[in-house]
Amino acid sequence: MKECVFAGFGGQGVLTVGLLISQMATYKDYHATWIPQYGSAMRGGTANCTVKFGEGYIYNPSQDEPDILLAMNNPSLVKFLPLVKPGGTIVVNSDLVDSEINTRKDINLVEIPCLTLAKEMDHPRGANVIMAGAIVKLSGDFTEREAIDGMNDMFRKKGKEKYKELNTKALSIGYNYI
Amino acid sequence: MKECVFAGFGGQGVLTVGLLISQMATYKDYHATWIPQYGSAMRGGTANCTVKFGEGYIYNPSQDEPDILLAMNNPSLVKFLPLVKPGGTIVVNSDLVDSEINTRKDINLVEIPCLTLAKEMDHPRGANVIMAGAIVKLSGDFTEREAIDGMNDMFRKKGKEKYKELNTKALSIGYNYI
Amino acid sequence: MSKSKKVPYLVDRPMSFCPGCGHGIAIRLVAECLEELGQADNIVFPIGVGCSSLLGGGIEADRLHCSHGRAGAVATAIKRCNPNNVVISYQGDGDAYSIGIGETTSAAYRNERFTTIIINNTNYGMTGGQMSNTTLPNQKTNTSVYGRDCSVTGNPIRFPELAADQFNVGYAARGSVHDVPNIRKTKSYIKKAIEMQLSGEGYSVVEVLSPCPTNWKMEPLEAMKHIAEHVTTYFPLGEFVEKEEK
Amino acid sequence: MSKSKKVPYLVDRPMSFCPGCGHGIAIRLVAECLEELGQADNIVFPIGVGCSSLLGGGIEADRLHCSHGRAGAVATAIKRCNPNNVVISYQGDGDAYSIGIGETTSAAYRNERFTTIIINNTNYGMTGGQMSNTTLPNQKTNTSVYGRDCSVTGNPIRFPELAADQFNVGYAARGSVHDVPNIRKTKSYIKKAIEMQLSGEGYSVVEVLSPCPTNWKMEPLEAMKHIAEHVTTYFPLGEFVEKEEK
Amino acid sequence: MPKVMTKPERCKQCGLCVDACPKQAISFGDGINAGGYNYTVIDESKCIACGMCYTICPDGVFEVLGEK
Amino acid sequence: MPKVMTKPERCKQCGLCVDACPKQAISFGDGINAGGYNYTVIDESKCIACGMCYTICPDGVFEVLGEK
Amino acid sequence: MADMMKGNVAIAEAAIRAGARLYAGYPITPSTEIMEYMSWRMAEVDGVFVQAESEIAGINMIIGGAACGVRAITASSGPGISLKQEGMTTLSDEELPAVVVNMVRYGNGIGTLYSAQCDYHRETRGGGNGDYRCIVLCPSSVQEATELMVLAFDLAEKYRMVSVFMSEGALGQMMEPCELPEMRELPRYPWGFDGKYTNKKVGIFDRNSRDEAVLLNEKYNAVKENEQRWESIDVEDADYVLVAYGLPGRASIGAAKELRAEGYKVGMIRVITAWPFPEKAFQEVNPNVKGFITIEANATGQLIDDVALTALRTIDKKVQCYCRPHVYGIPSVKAIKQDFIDVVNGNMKEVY
Amino acid sequence: MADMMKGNVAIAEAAIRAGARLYAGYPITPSTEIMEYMSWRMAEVDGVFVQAESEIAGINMIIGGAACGVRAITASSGPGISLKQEGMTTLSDEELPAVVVNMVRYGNGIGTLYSAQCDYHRETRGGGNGDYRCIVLCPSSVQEATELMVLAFDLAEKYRMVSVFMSEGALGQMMEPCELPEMRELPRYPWGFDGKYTNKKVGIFDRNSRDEAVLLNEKYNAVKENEQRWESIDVEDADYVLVAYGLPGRASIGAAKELRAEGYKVGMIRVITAWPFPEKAFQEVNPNVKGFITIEANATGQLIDDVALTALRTIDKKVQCYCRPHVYGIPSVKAIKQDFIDVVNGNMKEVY
Ligand SMILES: Cc1ncc(C[n+]2csc(CCOP(=O)(O)OP(=O)(O)O)c2C)c(N)n1
Ligand SMILES: Cc1ncc(C[n+]2csc(CCOP(=O)(O)OP(=O)(O)O)c2C)c(N)n1
Ligand code: SF4
Ligand code: SF4
Ligand code: SF4
Ligand code: SF4
Ligand code: SF4
Ligand code: SF4
Ligand SMILES: [Mg+2]
Ligand SMILES: [Mg+2]
Repeated sequence: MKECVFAGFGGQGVLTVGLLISQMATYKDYHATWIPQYGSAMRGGTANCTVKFGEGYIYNPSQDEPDILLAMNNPSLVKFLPLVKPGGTIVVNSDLVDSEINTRKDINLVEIPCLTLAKEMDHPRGANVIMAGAIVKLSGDFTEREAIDGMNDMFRKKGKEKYKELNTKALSIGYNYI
Repeated sequence: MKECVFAGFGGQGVLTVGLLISQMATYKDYHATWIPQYGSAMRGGTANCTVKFGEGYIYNPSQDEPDILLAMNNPSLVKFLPLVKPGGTIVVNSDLVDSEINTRKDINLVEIPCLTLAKEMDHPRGANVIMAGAIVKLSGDFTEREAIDGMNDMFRKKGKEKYKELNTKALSIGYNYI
Repeated sequence: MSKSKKVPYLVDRPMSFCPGCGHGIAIRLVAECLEELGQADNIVFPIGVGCSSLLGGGIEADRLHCSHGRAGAVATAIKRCNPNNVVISYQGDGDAYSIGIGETTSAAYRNERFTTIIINNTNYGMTGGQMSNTTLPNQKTNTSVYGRDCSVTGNPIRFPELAADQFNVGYAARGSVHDVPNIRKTKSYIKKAIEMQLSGEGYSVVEVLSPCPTNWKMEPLEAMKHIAEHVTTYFPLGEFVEKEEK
Repeated sequence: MSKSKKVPYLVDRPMSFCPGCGHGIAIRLVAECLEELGQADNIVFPIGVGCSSLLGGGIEADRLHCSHGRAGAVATAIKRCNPNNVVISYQGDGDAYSIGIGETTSAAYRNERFTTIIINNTNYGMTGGQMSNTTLPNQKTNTSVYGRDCSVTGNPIRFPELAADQFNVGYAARGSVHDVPNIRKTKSYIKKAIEMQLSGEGYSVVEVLSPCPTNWKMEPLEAMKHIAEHVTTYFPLGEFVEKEEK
Repeated sequence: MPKVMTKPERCKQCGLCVDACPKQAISFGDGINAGGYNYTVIDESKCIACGMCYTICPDGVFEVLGEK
Repeated sequence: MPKVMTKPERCKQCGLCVDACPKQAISFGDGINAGGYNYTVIDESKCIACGMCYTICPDGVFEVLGEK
Repeated sequence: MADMMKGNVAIAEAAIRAGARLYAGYPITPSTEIMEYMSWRMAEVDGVFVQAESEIAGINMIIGGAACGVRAITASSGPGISLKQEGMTTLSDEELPAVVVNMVRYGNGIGTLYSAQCDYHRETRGGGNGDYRCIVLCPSSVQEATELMVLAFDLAEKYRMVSVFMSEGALGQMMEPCELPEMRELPRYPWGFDGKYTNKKVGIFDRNSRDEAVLLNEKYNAVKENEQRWESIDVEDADYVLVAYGLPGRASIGAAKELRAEGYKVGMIRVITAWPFPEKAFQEVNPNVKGFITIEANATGQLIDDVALTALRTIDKKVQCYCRPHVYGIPSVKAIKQDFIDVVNGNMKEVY
Repeated sequence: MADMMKGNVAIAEAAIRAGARLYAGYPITPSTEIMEYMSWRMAEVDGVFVQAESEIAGINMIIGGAACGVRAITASSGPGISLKQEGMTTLSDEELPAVVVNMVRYGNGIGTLYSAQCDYHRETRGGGNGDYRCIVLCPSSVQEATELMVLAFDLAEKYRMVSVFMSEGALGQMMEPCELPEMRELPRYPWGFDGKYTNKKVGIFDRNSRDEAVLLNEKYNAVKENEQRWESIDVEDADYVLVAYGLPGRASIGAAKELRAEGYKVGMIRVITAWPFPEKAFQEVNPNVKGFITIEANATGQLIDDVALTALRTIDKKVQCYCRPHVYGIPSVKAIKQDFIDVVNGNMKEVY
């Protein structure tokens, strides 16, 4: 079972990244849970969610000890850094996050300039999908194909197919950035 | 311990008779409880209360098995007749109550034309006090003096002294009617 | 010779109100209107808590004893679920204007398509005569023993006026049952209110000034006179709004 | 050169409202008025549930987080127990006009001597943007996804008008914070309301039209423009009653 | 044929009908009903079947047998 | 002496002051505060200490140092 | 010689003498006389009386007054108390002391006017959201009612909790001789609002729930340790112990005494604080007791759970617990004796 | 392959498919999405949606709809459910079926938004006046939530009772793969109002309380007998049995399995019907069990009472009952295992 935490400012699409990963897992017939932090804390502008997936039943869907942390901004890194499992992976949005904040030696820090990458590919709202691609790769649980199919399946069901190509590309960029 | 039930139409002053007897008992340092039937049944026009008094503590203040029943109208006699303790006493307002209703042989039925008596003494609202006098005598627990003092003490405290003489007379009439 | 008059079967049974209580007249008027409009077998009554509760055994029709003050909400749902039934909430002034002021105004606000009849006897009758939001200035009740002091308790509320002025309701009126002409006029108001409901145009409310001889500590006739002489001076009779039917 | 302007200490700390939210302006106006009237250390705030709740850490003064909608009742008791304190209930439109409609109208009805400030942002902001009793016709919210249908949900309620017309209140007005002139005018209303309370003459209420950029899904400036162009057409600005001081 | 029929068991002796009858045709008789009330009786000779008693009675005592 | 003092840590980048300033004296700088917002900066040379920014700002960012 | 006094009047006057200076409420039978009395009496002591538009407004006025440091009280019954649940949990959460009188009437929903004990579970566990507890005081006579009213205010103040004064409707309606408590002249609670933010601990919004949970449990444990009240007779050697409260409790004492006199080894615990439940009373019970029997005036039996749970904590072995719910009213001494006989004869099945 | 679905959305859609045709309520986090979903979805199935002015109006609208024979549902949380207590006892009294969803959030009073289990006592015993009970269903996954929603309507209908759907706030917010139940096309309940007084048993006012009390107990006994639901593992030979419900129950199963794997003789009962409490689950427990341990997300421990009472009825000897309230949130599998170790090591005192 893998546990991932996705955290950032409200507008950075972290809840969607989480949902994407969970949907990919479901698409692969894994068990999966997605759970957001909710409530008036939203107003502070930060958002995060926890996704767990794997072959076995997920007994505790809530945040516990993440294997993977996505930190899209500094406050998120500060907040979740202590929770990450020893040996775990932290993916940071290096366009915004100051990696100096990281004080842990027992984790694997991956820096991805997702805003830059998104700008480059002319899909500025795709930064989160790029990160999803990276995480898919880092998790080792999905092939690129599986990830893309899972994602497109989800967007299609939500009636959001129009960005299909752009999103596919963004995911690949993230996947292959690793 | 004695248990008395006082019952009649709303306007017949039965709650006051009950209170009178209980206050006389208190005046004599007896334990005493007074408990009315309350609630929207009032609208039917009937009222009743239960008074218990005696030297010992009263464990159950509520209606149980009355030693004495005052029935100021027919419905009251019908309702409470079956409850009266074998050997108990029923005092009826014979101006209104049809004694034929009584089917019990094991009780002592006392008929008092209290409305007539009250009219005769020119104190039409004193019918209930007359009945109180009769019940005092029948109970055997108070002397005429004790009863009068207890009653007057109560009316005085309630600021209703103006009928003192009439009420004293009414009580005596009832007391001596027995 | 005038027309024959028979108590409609909806309410043709003994009522347990006090002698001379106006509730008995008011509910009969409602029944007469329903009968005349052919709706006597198409009626649901959400009934308030108060002496209205005594109607439990008084009317033979679909009826629900609502929690105190909540008939406005209950009626909302009944009418929305059963739009083809005539729905009439029958409530007292305490029920509708004190504890139920939220539900009563909200139903009027939403312009729910049912009818509310409010028996205004200027006090909480059922509980033995306490001040209500329609108690007259200086009126003595068990919670205004020296007479109602409006400077701290407010002036009597005039709900039909409020509904007519502030909300988009269909019909609002105030009648009285203190004498035969007023009883007849009140009946015409109730009828219009039900007709408004039948037309589907909107919320309708009729407040009925009604005597509570028991708690007013008056003889029934005296109570009727009291309405004519005093109660109506605070609570003007008449119609306050009548929407055009489309 | 104009007068110096400094945020009153009562509210001189970070607020946790969303960017461009009108709550921050409104509460500052209240604090300014209190300061100018010499009442900044003589104030108790019963605060409603809603984005008003975010004031918990925002103001340094006696303040009580009331249950949703009940600030009108809480304020009644506070003012009666502490008649020499200025008591201001600070509530949202949902709090004051939906769940709290009973308490709000009852306080106005009794003419309680406190002041109510109601932030009307035409929706339930705190819970993420549902329809409220002030949602504009056709406005889309999370519970009116196709736009508000007034034929079944009612027309936006106008409470200051209702209080002014139906009850014997001291002062009722509606302001807006959508631009500087209106902010200044709104401040003058709030000041008059507090003065009314100080005079002991009666209940005072100021409704403040306020943007909720987050749930309106608008940029802050756009939200301000929306108030000017649309919200004020349903909610006229101005004073509706101002009792003569004795 | 009587002009007015009554259900005396319902009468609560409030007196409203006695007052309302334009012909003074209603009075309290000697009878007492189960509720303990002196119920009303009608003097048919005076009655004009106007229906006032029906209209004012809160307890549904009257039925007026006028035109259908 | 500056005419306006600011508390940049409170700014939420709503832009209301930028719009309200009659002299276009306010703009967003490059700095980012702890909340993640680009906060406002004032061009003192343009500012006339009119106080509009103080009045419109929902977050108490401004203090205008006009006449006392 | 004390005068006959109506329960509700004695309760109201005792509250005044205990220092109550705010009454806000809405009438409901059989509690209304308390409000009616307060409507004129409060002014005489310079207190505040508000006839609220509803029970909800009433309890929220109590919140407002209590936050100002005023001793505040409201009374109701049946559905009226149900409407106060949100306010009662809010009082508890804000640690505002207050007294809520429930003159219990029988029935679910709109209910009836009969005197009963059907709200035991709710009052002892809280019908509002969350984990709060209220002190629950149950008088069995008019005299005791006046004394418990003073205690209700004192405990509410000491622990900054709500005291629920839970009595059967009949106690409010009945009259008994009664000596009223002394009139106290008390200042307001020192920590109330004064408009100057002198006291920073009332009405604060942001709090740490985990820390508070610890404090909450500590407070409740202190109340459990210190504030149990009961009356018991003959429990040390009893084969069976009757357990009851209020007027049925009073009748049960009578029954227990008569049964003793008839040779049965019967004891009786009359619960005075339904919360904290008088565990200490059970510690005195014969360790070889054969059974506990609750006498209740409700439909389903409610006290029985606390009795079974408390027996579990205090008696080393499993003890049978029986329950005889009498629905409403006050069971007669005779009826209670019969309940006991039914148990002894095996005609009543144990609940636990 | 099922899609990820948000708990509240799944709950709302399941209710529609189970036949719900009236929703009336007032928003409150973390239940609001149910209402938002219903606001547009109800119209699609020709049902009625009313945004009520308050929770009180909401529950009273449910009463009105249910009286018309319509399957009715409302949802709320925290103080919002407190406000519904009068309505819920009224529904119970009138024997009107309805479903009330409580997406439980932590705290007394206004409370917090944290997911919790602090309303257990209230939901299982009723926070309104009187002796009523509601069926209380507690899901532990989004999938189970949809299934229990159908059951909630079916049981409400079968017994003419209120079904309380009690879930932690987190379950409403989380997403999981979920297969929705089939859409059912059900007629209205046959006994509702039709304006013709066809059915004389709805809404009658005057009733005999003593007779009703007997019927009430009979009905509740039937529910207790027939409707217990639970999931349990490894209880037959367990030295210790964990007891929990909802999401903490789900986590406790994980903990029990891991402990078993580590060699501890641990069993687990996950309560699905908090009322009727699954006594039958306890009948299967090892008669020599050493202790029960409840895992709860509240401040004071609430489930523990029912566990102790049920152990008393089902296990022949006194068994220790332990309780570890985790205040709010979902305790992690690790934390629960630690709770168990604390018990075994004597570091946790028993409650009973
Ligand atoms: C929730 C609740 N609160 C209080 C009561 C008690 N109560 C019953 S009727 C009533 C007042 C009724 O007054 P009104 O509505 O004016 O009706 P009336 O009896 O005067 O016709 C009250 C307060 C109740 N039954 N339920
Ligand atoms: C009894 C209760 N019901 C519902 C809620 C949930 N709730 C919190 S704030 C709110 C609406 C607030 O809207 P409004 O009063 O307009 O304030 P705003 O946030 O828009 O400023 C609701 C429904 C609650 N906290 N308590
Ligand atoms: S108390 Fe008043 S309103 Fe109620 S039945 Fe009697 S007279 Fe009528
Ligand atoms: S949600 Fe709306 S009202 Fe609430 S803080 Fe944000 S902008 Fe302001
Ligand atoms: S019908 Fe007219 S005349 Fe005849 S008794 Fe009745 S009121 Fe009198
Ligand atoms: S009006 Fe009716 S109840 Fe009253 S006296 Fe006449 S017949 Fe009797
Ligand atoms: S004081 Fe006036 S000119 Fe200066 S920055 Fe502010 S708004 Fe602009
Ligand atoms: S108005 Fe205030 S918060 Fe908004 S941008 Fe300007 S300084 Fe920042
Ligand atoms: Mg009334
Ligand atoms: Mg709002």
